[in-house]
Amino acid sequence: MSPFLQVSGLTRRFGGLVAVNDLSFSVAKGEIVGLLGPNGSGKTTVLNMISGHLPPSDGQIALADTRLSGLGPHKIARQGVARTFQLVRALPSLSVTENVIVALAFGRKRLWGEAARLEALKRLEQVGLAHRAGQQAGDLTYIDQKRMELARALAADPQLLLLDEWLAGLNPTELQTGIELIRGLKSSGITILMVEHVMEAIRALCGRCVIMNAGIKIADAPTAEALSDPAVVTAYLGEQHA
Amino acid sequence: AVTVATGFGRAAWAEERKSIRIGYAISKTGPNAGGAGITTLPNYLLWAKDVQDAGGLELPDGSRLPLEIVEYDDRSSAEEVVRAIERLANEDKVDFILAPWGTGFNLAAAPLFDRYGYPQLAVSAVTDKAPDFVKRWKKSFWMLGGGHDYAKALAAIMADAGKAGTLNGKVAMVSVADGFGIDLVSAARPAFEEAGIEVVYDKTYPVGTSDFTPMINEAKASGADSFVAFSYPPDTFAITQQAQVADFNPKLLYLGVGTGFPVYAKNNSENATGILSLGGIDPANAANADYRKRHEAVTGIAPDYWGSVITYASLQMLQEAIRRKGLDREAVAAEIASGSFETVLGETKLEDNQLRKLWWTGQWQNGQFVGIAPGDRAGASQLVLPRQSWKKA
Amino acid sequence: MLVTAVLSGLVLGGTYALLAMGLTLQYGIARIMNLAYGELIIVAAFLSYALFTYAGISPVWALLIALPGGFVLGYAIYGLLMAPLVRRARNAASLEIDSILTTFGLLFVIQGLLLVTFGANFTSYSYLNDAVQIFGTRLAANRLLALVLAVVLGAAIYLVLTRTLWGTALRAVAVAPGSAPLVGIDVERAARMAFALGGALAAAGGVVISMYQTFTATSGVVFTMKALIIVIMGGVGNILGALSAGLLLGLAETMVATYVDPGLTLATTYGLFLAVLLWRPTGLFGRAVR
Amino acid sequence: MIGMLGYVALAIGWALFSGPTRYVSLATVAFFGIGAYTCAVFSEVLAYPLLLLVAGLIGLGVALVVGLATLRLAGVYFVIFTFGLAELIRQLVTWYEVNITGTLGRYIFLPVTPEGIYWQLLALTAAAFAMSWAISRSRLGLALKVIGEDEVVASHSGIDIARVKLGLFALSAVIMTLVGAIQAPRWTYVEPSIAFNPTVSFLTLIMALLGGANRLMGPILGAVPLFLLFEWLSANFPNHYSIILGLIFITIVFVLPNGVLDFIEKGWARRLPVAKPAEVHK
Amino acid sequence: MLEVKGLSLHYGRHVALDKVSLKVGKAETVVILGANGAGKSSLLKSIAGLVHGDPGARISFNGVPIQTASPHHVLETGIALVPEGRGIFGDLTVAENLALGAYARRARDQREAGFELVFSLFPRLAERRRQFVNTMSGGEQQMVAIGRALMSRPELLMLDEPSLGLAPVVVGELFRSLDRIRQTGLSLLIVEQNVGMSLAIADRGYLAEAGRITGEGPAPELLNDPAVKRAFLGATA
Ligand SMILES: Nc1ncnc2c1ncn2[C@@H]1O[C@H](COP(=O)(O)OP(=O)(O)OP(=O)(O)O)[C@@H](O)[C@H]1O
Ligand SMILES: Nc1ncnc2c1ncn2[C@@H]1O[C@H](COP(=O)(O)OP(=O)(O)OP(=O)(O)O)[C@@H](O)[C@H]1O
Ligand SMILES: [Mg+2]
Ligand SMILES: [Mg+2]
Repeated sequence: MSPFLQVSGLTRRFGGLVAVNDLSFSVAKGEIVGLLGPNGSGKTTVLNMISGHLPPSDGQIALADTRLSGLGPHKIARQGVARTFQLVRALPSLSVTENVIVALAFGRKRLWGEAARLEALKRLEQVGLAHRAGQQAGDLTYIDQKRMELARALAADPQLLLLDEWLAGLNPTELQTGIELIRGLKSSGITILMVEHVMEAIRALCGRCVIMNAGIKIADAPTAEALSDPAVVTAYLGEQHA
Repeated sequence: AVTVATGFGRAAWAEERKSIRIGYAISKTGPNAGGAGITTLPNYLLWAKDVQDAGGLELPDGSRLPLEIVEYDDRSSAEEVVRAIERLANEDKVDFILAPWGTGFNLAAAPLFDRYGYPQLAVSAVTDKAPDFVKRWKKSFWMLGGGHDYAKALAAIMADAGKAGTLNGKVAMVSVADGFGIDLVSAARPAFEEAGIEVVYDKTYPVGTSDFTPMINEAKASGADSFVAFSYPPDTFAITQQAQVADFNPKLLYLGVGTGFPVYAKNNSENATGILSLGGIDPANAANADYRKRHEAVTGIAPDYWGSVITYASLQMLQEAIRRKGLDREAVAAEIASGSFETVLGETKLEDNQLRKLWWTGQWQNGQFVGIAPGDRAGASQLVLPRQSWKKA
Repeated sequence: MLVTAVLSGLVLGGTYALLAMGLTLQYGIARIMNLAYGELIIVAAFLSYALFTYAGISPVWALLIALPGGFVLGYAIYGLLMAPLVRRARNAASLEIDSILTTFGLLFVIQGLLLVTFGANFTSYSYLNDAVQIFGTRLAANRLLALVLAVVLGAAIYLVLTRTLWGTALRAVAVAPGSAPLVGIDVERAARMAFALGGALAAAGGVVISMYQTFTATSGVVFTMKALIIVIMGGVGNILGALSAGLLLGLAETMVATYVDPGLTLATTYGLFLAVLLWRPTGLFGRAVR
Repeated sequence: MIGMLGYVALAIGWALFSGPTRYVSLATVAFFGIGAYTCAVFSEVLAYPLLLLVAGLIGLGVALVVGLATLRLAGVYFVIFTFGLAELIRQLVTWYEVNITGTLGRYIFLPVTPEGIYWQLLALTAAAFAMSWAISRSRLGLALKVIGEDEVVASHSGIDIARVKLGLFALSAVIMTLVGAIQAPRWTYVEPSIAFNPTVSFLTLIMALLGGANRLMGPILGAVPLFLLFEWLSANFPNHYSIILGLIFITIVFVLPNGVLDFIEKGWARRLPVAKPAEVHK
Repeated sequence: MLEVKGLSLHYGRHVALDKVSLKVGKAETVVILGANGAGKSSLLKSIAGLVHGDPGARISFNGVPIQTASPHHVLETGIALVPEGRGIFGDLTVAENLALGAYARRARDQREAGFELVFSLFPRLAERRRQFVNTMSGGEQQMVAIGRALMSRPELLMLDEPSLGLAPVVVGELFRSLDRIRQTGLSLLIVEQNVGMSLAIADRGYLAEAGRITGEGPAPELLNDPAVKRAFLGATA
């Protein structure tokens, strides 16, 4: 498989702190890869650099044959990269539908008007939020906002989807629904890089995991193998999960 | 009340009238309020009271009509001045409009006075372009001279003192970066050069400057024994104080607007003595002295020594012209332009719509700010140089 | 010359800092953008002027009246006008707009009252206008007093904010007002205290500057804007930031006036301010509240 | 009337950028003043229509430079920055006039009648209003709203924040500049303290805020009544103008039960065309 | 010790809590389970006094009515809350955050003892006393939040989804700490999605659904209840 997303030598410093240190990994097209690691190991920072929210201090990111590093977030978005945020970023005073239309209007499809509205409703339905379409986004519960954020990301018609702890805070039943939803995306051909602490979801969804600790990659292997790596167990999983 | 007689035509209306409406827009708030509140507004109030006490404005037929005052606050904004004057003319339909405060505002108002046919007695406006303006706006009158007049008078004083050996012929000069300061300093430069005075320090500072220490220190080190500041009131006060702290004792000290304010004498008491500025009075003029007393009694504050008395005199001229010509604004304007009037300044007559008989330079002497230049004018006091050093309070 | 310029710059900066410190407390901790701040300064200036000219009370004594007076006034303004707005505000943005409009109104009210009471005239008197010799430079005692007061009050407030539990609580309210109740801080009381403290500082500033600066009933806005610039430049809510930004501005103005052109002092102020913001978009001392 | 129209145009121009993006700008008078000054500087050498064009271009140029510089600032830092900017421009103009040209005030003797000014302003206001209407219905309008809510989301949705912000800032600046240029002949005499009077910025801001900067009609609904209120107060209570005005402000804030912002946003939400709940079918 | 009776809460027209009643006994650990939006956070916030429910409810702690008390009064009676999202002071240091935990009058003179307790539970915080909290990782921040709550010397500690977003190793550590805390004699009221781990340290549990309490029982029983299993433990657990 030729790599679809290629990250090489990626580094990010905050003052003296090296949050991500010389990180390299790749994701093939259509793959779901988990990005794991203890709190503060730099996972969100990696997503931030891929999506263009933060410029890398060093290293390269490429999607298919396009170099992403150095581009602004709006350019990267137009290359087909969409994401959700660890702390949901809704547009609270816009309606739920409008939240989704934003991605349609400025994403790769450039839909506007009635066409955009219909497409937005479709996306909302996909995440199970159609019944809230007319509400103000700020009135939704946290979890519904997360759903809406996913609908927004999907509306951008992404090739690569970055999920930052999208499944966190769901109770076990909801978690199952969430897992099914993501699995459905995979079958539609979207490549996914997901950060998650919920092992159950990782095991269910990810074929492969990249595991970081203190900004450095400590494992990159098929999920079962990576999660039984002793280094990963001590740094991340703890004994009872091993 | 004014519209009672609609349908009777103008003549009928004029017969019915119960009062004479006088309107003005003045800066009661905003940055200009300080200046307007000293030079202009109290005089408008004083004059209105004087007229009312006398039973109203006298008309040619000997009858008297009380004043009805329409007052607007221009909030120190040119746009407001313009608007207020339009309203005075169009809506309030006043008989006469008194001038606003400040050079810029008088200019902003001039085209409107002209268009609506009102005479404009601009007092607190110093401009060298007055001769041009009177051509453009025939009913405009400019009563406070131009920067050149003041600068030339000062240059002459300094040149004389230089010849007499009292001064060393060098001057340090600062000016405020506003209409007034720039007008004066750009008139002063050629005037000084012509008079053979060397300008060794010449800087302009922005309006609102509160710390003059750097400028005073530079001036002190410059070797000049004359210091001239074309300043605004807050600056004038600050320079006076800071010069004392810096122990800066130029032989000739000339300061700008505010030197003639009553509060200046109060704050600086003896230390004011010898300081020069624009304006002044003839201490022997009884009419003026009487005016000053009444001003203080009625308005609660003393008048300044420069524009105040002229403002009042301009109102007296208007009053007298109305007495002679009635409410016809054309005729009143013509009368002001050509007539001769007895005012608190004494006999007053305009030349080419301008008041030229002014005190260009004055000096604090014995607790009064007296006119010293032009020295050949009747009532001029004798210049005293060098001024005394600062005394500790 | 250099020593003179530096010293006079610091002294000028002291005035600026003194004027700005109260605002940084009010805006940084109580989260009220107080556009009537300059009016509090002017009220104190008039108070001091009136006491001095009519009752012969020295401004130094007036300071002892003005400090608690400003505190009480701030306390009352917060309690009457601000607290209801804070209580009903749904988010920071709506509080900001409400408080801007209200204090804008307050500005007009105070200004109007001053105009009616004192008229629009330039007011000035002079007190302590004596030279003090330091390193061969003559400095005005009244201005020096402003510097000393700024440094002393600034340091005192800094120490209170950083070294006492109460001060830490005030900072906690500044950084996360929503979380403060969790540890038992009465946010409204803390904010009222900070606002009142800001009022006291404004009053102190007003008394001191009245000794050497001419003021009018309407000149408060000038002080508000200058103070705002210093507060923003130093970093909102940061006392040491306000102190350093004030001193920096004073120094810069004096240096430019001495060595370049006095005509550019204000341009320098604004230029420096803009440059600092472009370099550090949250002010010299960033966001951290110290 | 001219004054009122001027403020309506300024408020519309202001709200065009500051309304949706919530970047509260106090630079209004900087552009207004630039317009007025350009008019004064070139009034003798340029034909009148050309004069307006030049003014607009200068305003545009300054806006682009300023816009680029301020992209990083947010919140109150932006507010005070723009205020500082207006003052800086005023100081620089003053310094230039004093030291380079040696005069401060400038005279404008243009044969423009108040009626002429009135019609021009009316045309400008109408144009500005039409523009803000068109923008509010377009993709650009949505982009601005998103930027106002959350710039991170905006950029991650493919919105080129810098370009949108800059473009709108420039557009709103050009409108303000033209207002200044059109109005200047009314004063005859222009000096920095007249042209760059910060009150203009404050009044524009207050008018737009009270009317609702987010609504199409907001600036008009704010500017007209407030302007009339100012007029009425200064005509009837010249001595207590400030006090009454202040009390009115305070009252307005207190009478609106959920605050001014809520009042504005509610009105705005009501106008929202997209996706009313009833339209949604499962 | 804590007794809630008939507590209802509205946000506008939305009913977040509908006549909720529950009890927490002395030294008891109680878990509330429920779907998202069930009103769990709202319940904890009402108890803490951060929001006030509709009139008619009764909340009492050790017999003191607190349904209308302000947050700092509630804290003084001995209830501390670690909220969703932690609610710590990001721009302050660890030490300052903890010191503020003892701001309550009941805890002021026991500050030193509080520090000792917290540092013995979370030795890592002792090493990081001077670090700004917003530069710490999620797990460390959670420790600060819990530590700060403990500093107020509460008798009842309420935690809202403390394990959210924490790495598995930290979650394990967290529950071990909670277990230790509970052994010091504190009562705990925990809202958790991590049903297995929370029930493992709990004495009792409540089930919440759409603003109501729909079930209650001893923890081991709930852990084995098939309905609970289906609803809250998920098929694969
Ligand atoms: N903008 C920033 N400024 C300074 N430090 C930062 C910034 N963003 C992240 N960091 C630091 O970088 C490190 C990595 O943070 P990151 O958010 O990537 O962690 P993470 O792996 O996503 O952790 P978690 O699982 O808790 O979300 C942390 O120590 C964090 O404090
Ligand atoms: N401030 C608020 N304004 C309006 N509605 C609110 C507010 N806070 C909560 N709600 C609503 O009240 C309901 C209960 O919310 P709450 O946060 O208590 O639920 P929860 O059980 O804690 O859910 P979660 O597991 O998502 O944290 C939700 O429907 C939520 O949308
Ligand atoms: Mg993260
Ligand atoms: Mg919750």
